[in-house]
Amino acid sequence: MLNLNAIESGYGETQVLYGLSLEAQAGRVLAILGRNGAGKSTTLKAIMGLLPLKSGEILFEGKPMAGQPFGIAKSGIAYVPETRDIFPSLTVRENLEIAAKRFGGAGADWTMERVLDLFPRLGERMDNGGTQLSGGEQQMLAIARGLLMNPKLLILDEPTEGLAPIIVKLIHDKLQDLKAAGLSMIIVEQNFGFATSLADDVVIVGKGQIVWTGSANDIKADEDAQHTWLGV
Amino acid sequence: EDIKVGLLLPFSGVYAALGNEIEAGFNLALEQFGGETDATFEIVREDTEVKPPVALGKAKKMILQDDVDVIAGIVSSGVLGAVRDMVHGAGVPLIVANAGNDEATGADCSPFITRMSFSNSQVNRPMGMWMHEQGIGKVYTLAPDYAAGRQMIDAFTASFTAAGGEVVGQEFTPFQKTQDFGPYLAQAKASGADAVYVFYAGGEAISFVKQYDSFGLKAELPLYGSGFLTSPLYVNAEGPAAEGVITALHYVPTIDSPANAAFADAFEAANGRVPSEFAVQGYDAARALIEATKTGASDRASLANALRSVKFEGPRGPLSIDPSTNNVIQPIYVYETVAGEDSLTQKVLAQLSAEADPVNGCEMAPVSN
Amino acid sequence: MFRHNTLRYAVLVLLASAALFQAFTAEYFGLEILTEILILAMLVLALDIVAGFGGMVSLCHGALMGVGAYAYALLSTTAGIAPPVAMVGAVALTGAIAWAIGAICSRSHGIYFIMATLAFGQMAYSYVFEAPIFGGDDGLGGIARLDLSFVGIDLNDSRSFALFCLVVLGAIYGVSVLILRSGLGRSLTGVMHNEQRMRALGLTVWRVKADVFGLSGMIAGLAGVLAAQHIMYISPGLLSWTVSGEALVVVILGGLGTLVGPLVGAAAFVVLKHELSAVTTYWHLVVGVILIAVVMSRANGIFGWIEARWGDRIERRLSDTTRKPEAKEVLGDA
Amino acid sequence: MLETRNLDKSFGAVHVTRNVSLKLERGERRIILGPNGAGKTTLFNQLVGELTPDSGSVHLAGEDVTALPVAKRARRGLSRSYQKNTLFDGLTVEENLGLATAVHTGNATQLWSDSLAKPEVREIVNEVAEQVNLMPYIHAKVSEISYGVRRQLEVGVALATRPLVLLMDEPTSGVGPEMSKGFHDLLNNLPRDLTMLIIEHDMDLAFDVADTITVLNYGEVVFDGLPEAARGSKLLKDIYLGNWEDA
Amino acid sequence: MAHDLGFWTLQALNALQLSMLLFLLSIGLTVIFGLMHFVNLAHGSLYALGAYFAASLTAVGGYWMGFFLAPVVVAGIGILLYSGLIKRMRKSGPMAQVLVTFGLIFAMLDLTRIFWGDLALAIEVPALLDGRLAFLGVEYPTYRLFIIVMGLAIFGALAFVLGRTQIGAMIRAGVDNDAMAACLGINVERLFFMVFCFGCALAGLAGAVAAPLLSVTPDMGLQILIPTLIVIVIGGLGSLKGAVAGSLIYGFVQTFGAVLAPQLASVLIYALLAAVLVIKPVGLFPAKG
Ligand SMILES: Nc1ncnc2c1ncn2[C@@H]1O[C@H](COP(=O)(O)OP(=O)(O)OP(=O)(O)O)[C@@H](O)[C@H]1O
Ligand SMILES: Nc1ncnc2c1ncn2[C@@H]1O[C@H](COP(=O)(O)OP(=O)(O)OP(=O)(O)O)[C@@H](O)[C@H]1O
Ligand SMILES: [Mg+2]
Ligand SMILES: [Mg+2]
Repeated sequence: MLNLNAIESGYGETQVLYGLSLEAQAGRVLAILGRNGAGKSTTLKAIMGLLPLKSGEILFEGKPMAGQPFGIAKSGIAYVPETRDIFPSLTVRENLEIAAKRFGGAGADWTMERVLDLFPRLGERMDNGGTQLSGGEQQMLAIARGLLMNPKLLILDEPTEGLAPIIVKLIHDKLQDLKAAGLSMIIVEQNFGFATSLADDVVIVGKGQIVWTGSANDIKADEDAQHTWLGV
Repeated sequence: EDIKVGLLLPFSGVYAALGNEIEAGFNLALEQFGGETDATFEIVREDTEVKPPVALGKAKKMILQDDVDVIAGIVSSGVLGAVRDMVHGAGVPLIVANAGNDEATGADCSPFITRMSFSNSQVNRPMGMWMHEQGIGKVYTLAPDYAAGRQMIDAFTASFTAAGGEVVGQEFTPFQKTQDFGPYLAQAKASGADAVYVFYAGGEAISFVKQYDSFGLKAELPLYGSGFLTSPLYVNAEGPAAEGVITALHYVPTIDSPANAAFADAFEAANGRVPSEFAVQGYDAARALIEATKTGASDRASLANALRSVKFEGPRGPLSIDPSTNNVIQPIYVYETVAGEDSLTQKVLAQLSAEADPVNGCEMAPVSN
Repeated sequence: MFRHNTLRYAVLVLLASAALFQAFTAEYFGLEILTEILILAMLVLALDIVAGFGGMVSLCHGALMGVGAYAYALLSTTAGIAPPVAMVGAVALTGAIAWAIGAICSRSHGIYFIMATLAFGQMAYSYVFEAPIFGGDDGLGGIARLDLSFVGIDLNDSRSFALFCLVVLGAIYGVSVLILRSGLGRSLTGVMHNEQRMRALGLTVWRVKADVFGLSGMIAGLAGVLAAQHIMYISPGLLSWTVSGEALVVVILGGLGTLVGPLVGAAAFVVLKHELSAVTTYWHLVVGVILIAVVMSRANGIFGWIEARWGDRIERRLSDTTRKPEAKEVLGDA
Repeated sequence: MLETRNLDKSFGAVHVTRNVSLKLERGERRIILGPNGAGKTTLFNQLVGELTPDSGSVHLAGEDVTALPVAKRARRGLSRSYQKNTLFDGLTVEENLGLATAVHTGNATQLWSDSLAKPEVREIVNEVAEQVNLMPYIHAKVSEISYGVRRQLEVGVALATRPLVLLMDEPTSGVGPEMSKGFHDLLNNLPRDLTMLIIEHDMDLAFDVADTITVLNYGEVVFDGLPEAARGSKLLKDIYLGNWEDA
Repeated sequence: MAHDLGFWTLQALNALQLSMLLFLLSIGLTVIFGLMHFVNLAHGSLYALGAYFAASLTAVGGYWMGFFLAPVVVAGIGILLYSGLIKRMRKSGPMAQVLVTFGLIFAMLDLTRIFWGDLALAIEVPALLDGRLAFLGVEYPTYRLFIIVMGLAIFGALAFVLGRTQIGAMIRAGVDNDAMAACLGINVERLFFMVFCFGCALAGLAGAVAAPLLSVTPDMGLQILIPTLIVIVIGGLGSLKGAVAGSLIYGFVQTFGAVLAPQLASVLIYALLAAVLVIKPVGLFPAKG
């Protein structure tokens, strides 16, 4: 579904990714793991067109990706960034409404009602300003916004950060449902248990390159790799 | 004899149009009368930007570095105030071609400063008497809130009340910050006056006259003023709104005299527009300089001295310099703006006789012979 | 936080030499221009301190300069106080007013701060324009220069006055650098980057802002005093917002927050203006196009552009040992 | 050391803290748990003075500080870290820590001398940088370090003020397992008399370091007691933990 | 003051008229400024251009040609500015924007002088709107009433578009965080381009509307800049409500200040501005966030 071929990218002068390649397969969940600062978020930003590629290419459904972020989003990719990026000048409702799109994702047909069912907390705050929400509420909003786009590929950067355990479990279950329905996903997580119980495939990023590839079960078994690359 | 003339005028900023007009008049006079004298003239031109400090810097440059023999020009009174001490101290003759502040030929007068334009009270004082003679008893006045505005109105008020009239209301509007005169017009209307007397110039004059008309005040409350209000430079922009406005000034392009006809025709031929009072001021400034050189004066001291006693018949009529103030003595014309064949024109209603300003504290050595 | 580097020193030396050369060789008008540059340089230094290092972009520095000028003029002429004392008085008064403005505006940021300072500047302008003791539109003349004849210097001579201004500017520059490098200067930068956090760390933010604004105001006031002495005549136009606006343009043109840049900017702006206005009355157009061109070069002003091009290269060649470790070496070592 | 009495705060119709009374002894380490939006951060904001409570009072070291502004409370030894990074983005890690240190060592308003050059400042900066593992990044600008590293710096800046009472808002969120472990060590190495109030969603950490636990729900204190009691609490499981162990 | 009711009605209408003129101008600026975070100090110059084009077009094809075409021409200039300059400047800091738009002010000032000369121009009020209407017991110039009505109409239309349609939310989202907005599939660049052109057109319209009332001079753009900035700062950046409130406050303070406290007239509005910012450092009705 999504292929990164030897991409190099970074911030201005600072290069962060050094020939990173990976593949996310349709209908499967790929977890990207790695230490703080390894380049996980940078990889996601490169996918979304938020950072320029110095070299390499990114293919989505076999075709080269559109250059601009809005074009990339329109081809059916939803992105939930680690910094959440809720729009402060918009109310919770508006934050959700401008995201509501149908990009033909498999499985779910997310509507406003459905996401509010999932996160009732948001329903109670519909007319609050986006950044008046608590940290965790903002995280829910960011995820809800991603779901409402009904994408073909859902990219989540640390979706459980700052969430209460009960919500983490909830999200875990929902993502599991989505996976069952055939939605493709990429997840970056620090929560090892969460990531590996959801993912089919796992890659580990270290210093801007893929240093380990395998299945979720492989990494659960490979304590050595866990220790070397993740410091678990 | 080569005489170096510094032309100190605004060529940018709000008064750029006046600077251009004065320069055009100045050049025209050099062309027409330059042959009458043996002197030749070399012009150094500087832009004051209508900023007193800038103008002072330029004046200093002319005096200290370019070594000019005489300076002519100066549109704003602020600029004149700024350069006054400099030219006085350096002993460089200055022919003022516009700035009308009373002090320049009053308390701050100088044997080196000769004014060929007008003084603020000179153009407004006669109107006080004349309007009272026309049977107007109560007047409301308006002018921008700065030195010139206050002097013009004060001179009018003094002579109008001396003649027996009453000023029933007076307002000074923030200078160059007022674009909408609506609030003041409503005030004037409610004041119970028989007429309104104002001083406005340039863009403010255009806005004022048009807004005055749009409120329908002209019929019930005739508009009078200092003649700058309906200067030929702006009157076409004012359009029909200016019709019927009666004002007084030291020059009107329709003055019926051979000297004026010659000037107006030549000016129109050269510039494609009717000359304004500013043009004639530039014209007469150059004339005065030429007249002075005809006496043989050629350096700073002798030019200053000679300028103080020039006398000639110009487009505005007979002109002379009052030796006790160095201000020009000239007739004042009351005129009405009326519709002409294809544009607005000026109908002279009265020619008020030439009068010297009071000395106003001016003390200076008499002209030496 | 302010740092000198080789390039900055080099430019400083270059500027100082050029100024000295001009001071000793120029004719009358050349000296006038030099003095104009030096005084403008003082004003823009004052502005760069608050705007470039504290994020307080002020549109009242022109007015502050005017306050200094008028205070000096009134103290030395109307009140008849000796020039040196009048100078100190004028600078102190301007500083106090600036401190108060800084304190009052300390809660505003960005464009709101700009407009709040504009409001105070315009109030001062209107007051000076309309109050009778200030001479209104016609201004005040007859202002005396400082008398240094007891050390054998006649400031009424253009050359001496230009050199005097150069010395004062040098002193102001030195003091500015000291202030910016001090604890107060660092706190100011902290406030610019994150005011909320500075407060949470225990800093009384408004005091820091007011103090720095007051110091900057004193510099602006001194510039005003010297401007009054230079032209020996003052008018309300000195306080108009366009003077502040122009100063701001000069600071940005030179390079905001570089201290050296605004000096370059002042020289460039004044020279450009005079050269162009001698050629055409449409010099605004040319200046405008140049401003646009500078910005389009995507640099932090003229000096920022120089620094981006050559700063690093010079630095590296001169001091290979002190090179910072590059970010990618750091990456992932944790 | 730190006490609140009947703190109450609403935003319009939303009642975010209801009658919250807490009391921390000197040296106590208390963890605050609660669902998202329970009012934990809002409580912090009231403690440090960034928000004024509608009613109730805050006491620091026995003194009512409710009316004091943020900076004054900070100078009395109250320090906090933010849930959302609040750093000096254009400055380096060293400068970030330096600013924090300068204020409480009295160097922040000196007119002639550089605060960062002062030995007492340098010493604390280096010490804190070691404590939160930031030595490798010491000269990097904040805008150049990754999110997780910034989270560490966030804690570092709060620590560098050498507080009496330290409030930390989700200090380990976004930080990897390795660094989380480092955080345990850090807490264990901090002086025992430092009073701490920590908001956390990481249960391992919470139960590991807490002397006491407070649970907030809809702005109300619904549990206040020892970790063991919290572990067994049905209420906590219902509103907060869910069946967390199997996630 | 012993003035009758008619006098106060007249003054209130004057105040309203001034407010609406300022509103036309400030709404464009606040949209560009508050929504795009773009510091367009050249907005006043666009207003001046609007007036000049209206004057020229009126000479060719009568008032209504100027009225309708001048905003279009100014929007065209906006397109040029946007693609030539603004687009590249959008992400540079506010300081660079101040500088570049200051450069534009300088350049446009002289360009108008070169093309139209230093002399002031003026245009006549169209026959349709000439004269006065009896209204609430007073006679008021029809053209001024026209300005009031038009201001209110544009306010209504904008309130609808920005508040009730998705476009408003999309613009605000783009401003808050253009990268994230783009990640939601919003073409931020195109949106901003349209907003900018629309703001320019409104400035042109304001110029065209003001031209018959005032005189058209090269420095009219610079003169109006400060009042416009005061309006949007008092009201709070980026909000429609703020622009309206700011305009009304400015209009009424200016008008009644001139009547009731003429000595203070020029200081009053600045004192008010300072007071507002001391009490509410981000204006009265800032956009959220
Ligand atoms: N804006 C930036 N400018 C320069 N360098 C950056 C920038 N953002 C990140 N980096 C660098 O890029 C590297 C990778 O950062 P990235 O955010 O991708 O890490 P990550 O794997 O997502 O870590 P984390 O788990 O902490 O979020 C980091 O070492 C960081 O120093
Ligand atoms: N300024 C505000 N205006 C309106 N509501 C607000 C404001 N600030 C916070 N709230 C609301 O108050 C509630 C409590 O927020 P708070 O940030 O304290 O939660 P929290 O317990 O820290 O949650 P989390 O664990 O998700 O960070 C939230 O529901 C939030 O929406
Ligand atoms: Mg990351
Ligand atoms: Mg929180």
